[in-house]
Amino acid sequence: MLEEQFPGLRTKVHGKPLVYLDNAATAQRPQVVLDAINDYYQNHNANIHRGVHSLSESATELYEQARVSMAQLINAPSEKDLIFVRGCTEGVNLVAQTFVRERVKAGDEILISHLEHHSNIVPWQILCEQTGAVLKVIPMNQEGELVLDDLDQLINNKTCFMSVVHVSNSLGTINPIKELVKAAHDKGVPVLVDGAQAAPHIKVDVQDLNCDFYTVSGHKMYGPTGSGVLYGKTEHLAAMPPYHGGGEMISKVTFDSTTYNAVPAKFEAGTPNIAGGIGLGAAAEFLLSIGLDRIAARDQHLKAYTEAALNQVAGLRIIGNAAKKSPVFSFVIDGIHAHDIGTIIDHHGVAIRTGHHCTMPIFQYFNLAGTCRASLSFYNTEQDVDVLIESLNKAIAMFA
Amino acid sequence: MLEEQFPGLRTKVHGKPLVYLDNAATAQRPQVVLDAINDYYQNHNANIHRGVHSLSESATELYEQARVSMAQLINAPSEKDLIFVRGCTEGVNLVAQTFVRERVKAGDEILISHLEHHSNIVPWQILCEQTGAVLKVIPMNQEGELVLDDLDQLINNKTCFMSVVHVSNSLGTINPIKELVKAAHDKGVPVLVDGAQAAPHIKVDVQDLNCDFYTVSGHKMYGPTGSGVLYGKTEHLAAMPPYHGGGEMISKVTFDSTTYNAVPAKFEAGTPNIAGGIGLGAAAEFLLSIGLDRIAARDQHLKAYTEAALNQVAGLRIIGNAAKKSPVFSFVIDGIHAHDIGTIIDHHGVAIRTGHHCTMPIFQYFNLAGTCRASLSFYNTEQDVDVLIESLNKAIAMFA
Amino acid sequence: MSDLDQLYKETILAHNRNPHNYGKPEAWTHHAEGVNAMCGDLVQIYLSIEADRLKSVHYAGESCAISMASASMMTELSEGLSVSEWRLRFEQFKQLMNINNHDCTYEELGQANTLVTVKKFPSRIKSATLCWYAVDAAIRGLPTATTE
Amino acid sequence: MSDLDQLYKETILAHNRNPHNYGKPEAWTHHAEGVNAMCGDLVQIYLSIEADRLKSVHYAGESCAISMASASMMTELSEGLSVSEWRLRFEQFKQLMNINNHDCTYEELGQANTLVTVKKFPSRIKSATLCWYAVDAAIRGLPTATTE
Ligand SMILES: Cc1ncc(COP(=O)(O)O)c(C=O)c1O
Ligand SMILES: Cc1ncc(COP(=O)(O)O)c(C=O)c1O
Repeated sequence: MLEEQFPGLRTKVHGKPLVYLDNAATAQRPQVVLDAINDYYQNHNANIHRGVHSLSESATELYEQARVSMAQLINAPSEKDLIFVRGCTEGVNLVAQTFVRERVKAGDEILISHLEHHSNIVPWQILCEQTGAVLKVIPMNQEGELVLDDLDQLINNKTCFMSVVHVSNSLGTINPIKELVKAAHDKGVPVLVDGAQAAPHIKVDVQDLNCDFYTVSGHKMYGPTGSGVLYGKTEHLAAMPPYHGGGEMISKVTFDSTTYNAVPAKFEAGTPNIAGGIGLGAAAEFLLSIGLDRIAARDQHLKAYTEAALNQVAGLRIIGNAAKKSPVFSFVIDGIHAHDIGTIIDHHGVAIRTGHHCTMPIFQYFNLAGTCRASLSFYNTEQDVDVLIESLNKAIAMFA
Repeated sequence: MLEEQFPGLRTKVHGKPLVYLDNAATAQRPQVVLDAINDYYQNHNANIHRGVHSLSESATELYEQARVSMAQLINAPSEKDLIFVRGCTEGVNLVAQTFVRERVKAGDEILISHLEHHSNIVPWQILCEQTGAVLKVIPMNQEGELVLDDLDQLINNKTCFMSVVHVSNSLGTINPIKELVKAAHDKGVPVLVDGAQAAPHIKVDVQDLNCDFYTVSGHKMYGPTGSGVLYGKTEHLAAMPPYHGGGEMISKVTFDSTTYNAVPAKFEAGTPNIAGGIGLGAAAEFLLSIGLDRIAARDQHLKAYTEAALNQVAGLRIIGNAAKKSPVFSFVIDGIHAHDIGTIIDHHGVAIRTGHHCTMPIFQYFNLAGTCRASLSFYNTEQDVDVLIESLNKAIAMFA
Repeated sequence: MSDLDQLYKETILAHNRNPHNYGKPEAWTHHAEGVNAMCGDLVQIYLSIEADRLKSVHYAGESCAISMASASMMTELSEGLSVSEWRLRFEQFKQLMNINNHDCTYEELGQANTLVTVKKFPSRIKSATLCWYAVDAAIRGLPTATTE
Repeated sequence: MSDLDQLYKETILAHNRNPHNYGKPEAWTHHAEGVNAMCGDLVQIYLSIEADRLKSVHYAGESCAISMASASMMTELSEGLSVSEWRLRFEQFKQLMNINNHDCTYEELGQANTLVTVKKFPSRIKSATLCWYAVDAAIRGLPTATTE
């Protein structure tokens, strides 16, 4: 049974077995990931890329092998196109402050979508403030899908860059990334894709999507906290100015001038999260060994089961009904604030998230302060969903 | 015995017991740090600051408790003055790109020292290139000490900012930070201190030093990789623009405008390295429980022993003989390149670092391509030093 | 009674169902917004202050039951107080909600004392205190309050 | 012989002690610098190319024994070769140093075949190949080579 490989799932909450339905916030990690972290600290504990001694060599090998595994997971042409980052947030900020900042002029437009997470909004607002660029937004509809009717005007000759989310963390919507990338490229606009919620659910193929950049958070794809990758096309990464200055990203330093190292080292200044990177590699291997196809099938099964069950709950309304969506359910219940629901069902062991899920503009659109969100992983079971429904009914009874 | 608490020290290298003398590159971690990491992943695995559910609450508490422990370690007035970062490199880059970038003008001077690690050189070179500021350097002498005779001219009315290392990673020199800060403040110049090598060896007191910023790498002070803190004076942190945009660092987001959150959240966009932060807290508690006084005493003992022993080796020359130094020894041996020494003694289980140790300008001064560096921790023993000396003699014999 | 039943006591649920002084009034002299970013609580506070006295206290917005009930109780007990009297109540309420104070209550807080049970749910304390901080901000002439 | 003794074989130590073609020559037609950032190896390569033939190959700089010996051997076997012959040797040397090729050697590489033992020390392979990449850069008119 897959779920037995996740020690975090054995936790008790208020004396009840944990029903963990907050996977879009962060996933549980399989034992193999914890083992990889511990193995590094116990048997290969050294800094990387720096020493001639054996410990440092084997640590470097483990770390670089993780890059290879991650490249395989997202089908990057080479592991050298992958930069280790803390997570998606750092990935987006890095691209904004290097690739885009260098090419953007006052009056240029940066195009995002209404479905973005704050981490794919605020970095662009900061960049706009720094440069005089203007933020534009692809609209969405009541189903929580992007409206592409005016894409032709939205991508115009002022458009400098486009950054869009692959899968919405709040509504589960799966965006037509390949189509969006094509439309942008037709006008010469490069595209970054925020893959935070895609990597744990979908077979990501950056070559097929043909996006210019793709970023992933390790902690959402069963890897360690503080890990992630940014993929970039080779020619972009080679041409971009560096991000952080420091050790490892240089090949020669004098006080007069400094020569930068080759990619990816150029973007990896300082000692990285070595254990995190190695653990991320183990998570990638773990996902590859299960197979993203199997995960997607399981997702669809759980999604159908959960949707049907939620629809049985009196006064419950699901927000976001995209035709293509992953097993993420935002919902509200008449007369009970999300925050109260969260507290009450937590007492029955059920962990969901409540609030705006770092996507305030989505809920401004729906005129809601927030929702309850149940986000599922392949390790969740039908029984988990049953416990959720039971506990929701108890909350409703309490407020009746 | 303290060293028994470090599982990484039980490693074998080429069948020999590991003698780990590469502590300035990264330390080994005590079991309590690994336990803290595993405890989070196994019993409190959730995202922080975000959920109403119990798991998220207890994860948040652990993470925030770690901030309190780190504040205690460096005697910060409040834990709210501490920003979690990946390490010193991120700490320096953050200050350069927010606090300093905002106030620097073309022609202004940034003052660093000749003893800096690349991570306290390159971010300033990048900033100079972005803004037209000029990099100035406090010189050093043959002993590896800073020469402060001309400090009065070096800190002048063009000086915008000063950034200096507390303890040199290559030569071990302990700089007179309090004096440097005072000199800078007398002219109204704010100061950042790179404490990467200080935190594991010295009782750091940011209030006594009176520095404006202080940054620390977790992995060098027995904590996890990918962890660290940046301390800043309250008024600076409150006034600074944010760094990364993303979740958690905002209090309200619309597409038109965004309100930032209070410090430290303002600087902690996105999901942080939660396990790393919690492990860092455990490392701080561990250091506090041993006591920095005891560590300093042990350092001085090991330093004297090692220095005497190295001086017995024929043809060996120690580089850097500051009056105040920590147990770090850079050395060269006549007729044998550092790289060869590193390889040979690794075969006897001894891990040292060879090369420029990310401080090329120091070795340009000494006209050396690099050195061997043995850097000790309190868990090293006299026997470790004896094995080092034996193995060096074997290398010498091989090349005779 | 379970912790949960204590938190959602009948008094609190009743205030949540029928909040007092709820809704934007026709006129006011002071206004502030209270935001609890984490959970999405948002409270609008409208005060009419005359001769240093809180003539009326209204609130609006969408919040959880704890926040609604707390605001409902707060407006009731605040009306008619002088600003300095109100400040004293605020201090007492902060003490009531202080996790280090065990079960202290204050006669002057009346029904609001029932909120002491919120202390067992540390993440919810901010829900209870938000409206108070917002009144404080409004009195000071600040546009917003957060519970940090 | 232990791995270590194999790495620091007498041939290699001898070349390191008495490097051939070492030192900056009076004149040259091509120059490049080879840098191995990690360990600090730095090699200066000076070539005199006439009618597409390597008339002389010199090197200078401070490097580890593996790098010194490899450069010493490389200069010896390169002198007099045409550029295309040299490129063939370079390919062979890369094969010799390829960690996936087990113990293949190439007659044309002569003494340089002794460097095959370096393969047991993966972190040192770059020391052995650095000078070759630097010659390649010099021929191409590039100022520097790294072993990436
Ligand atoms: C003195 C000094 N400063 C800064 C750094 C950079 O620290 P990190 O690599 O953890 O970012 C180091 C580590 O090598 C160091 O020794
Ligand atoms: C869609 C989406 N993008 C970006 C992020 C930010 O990721 P992280 O917090 O790991 O930096 C998240 C996570 O909350 C997300 O769900």
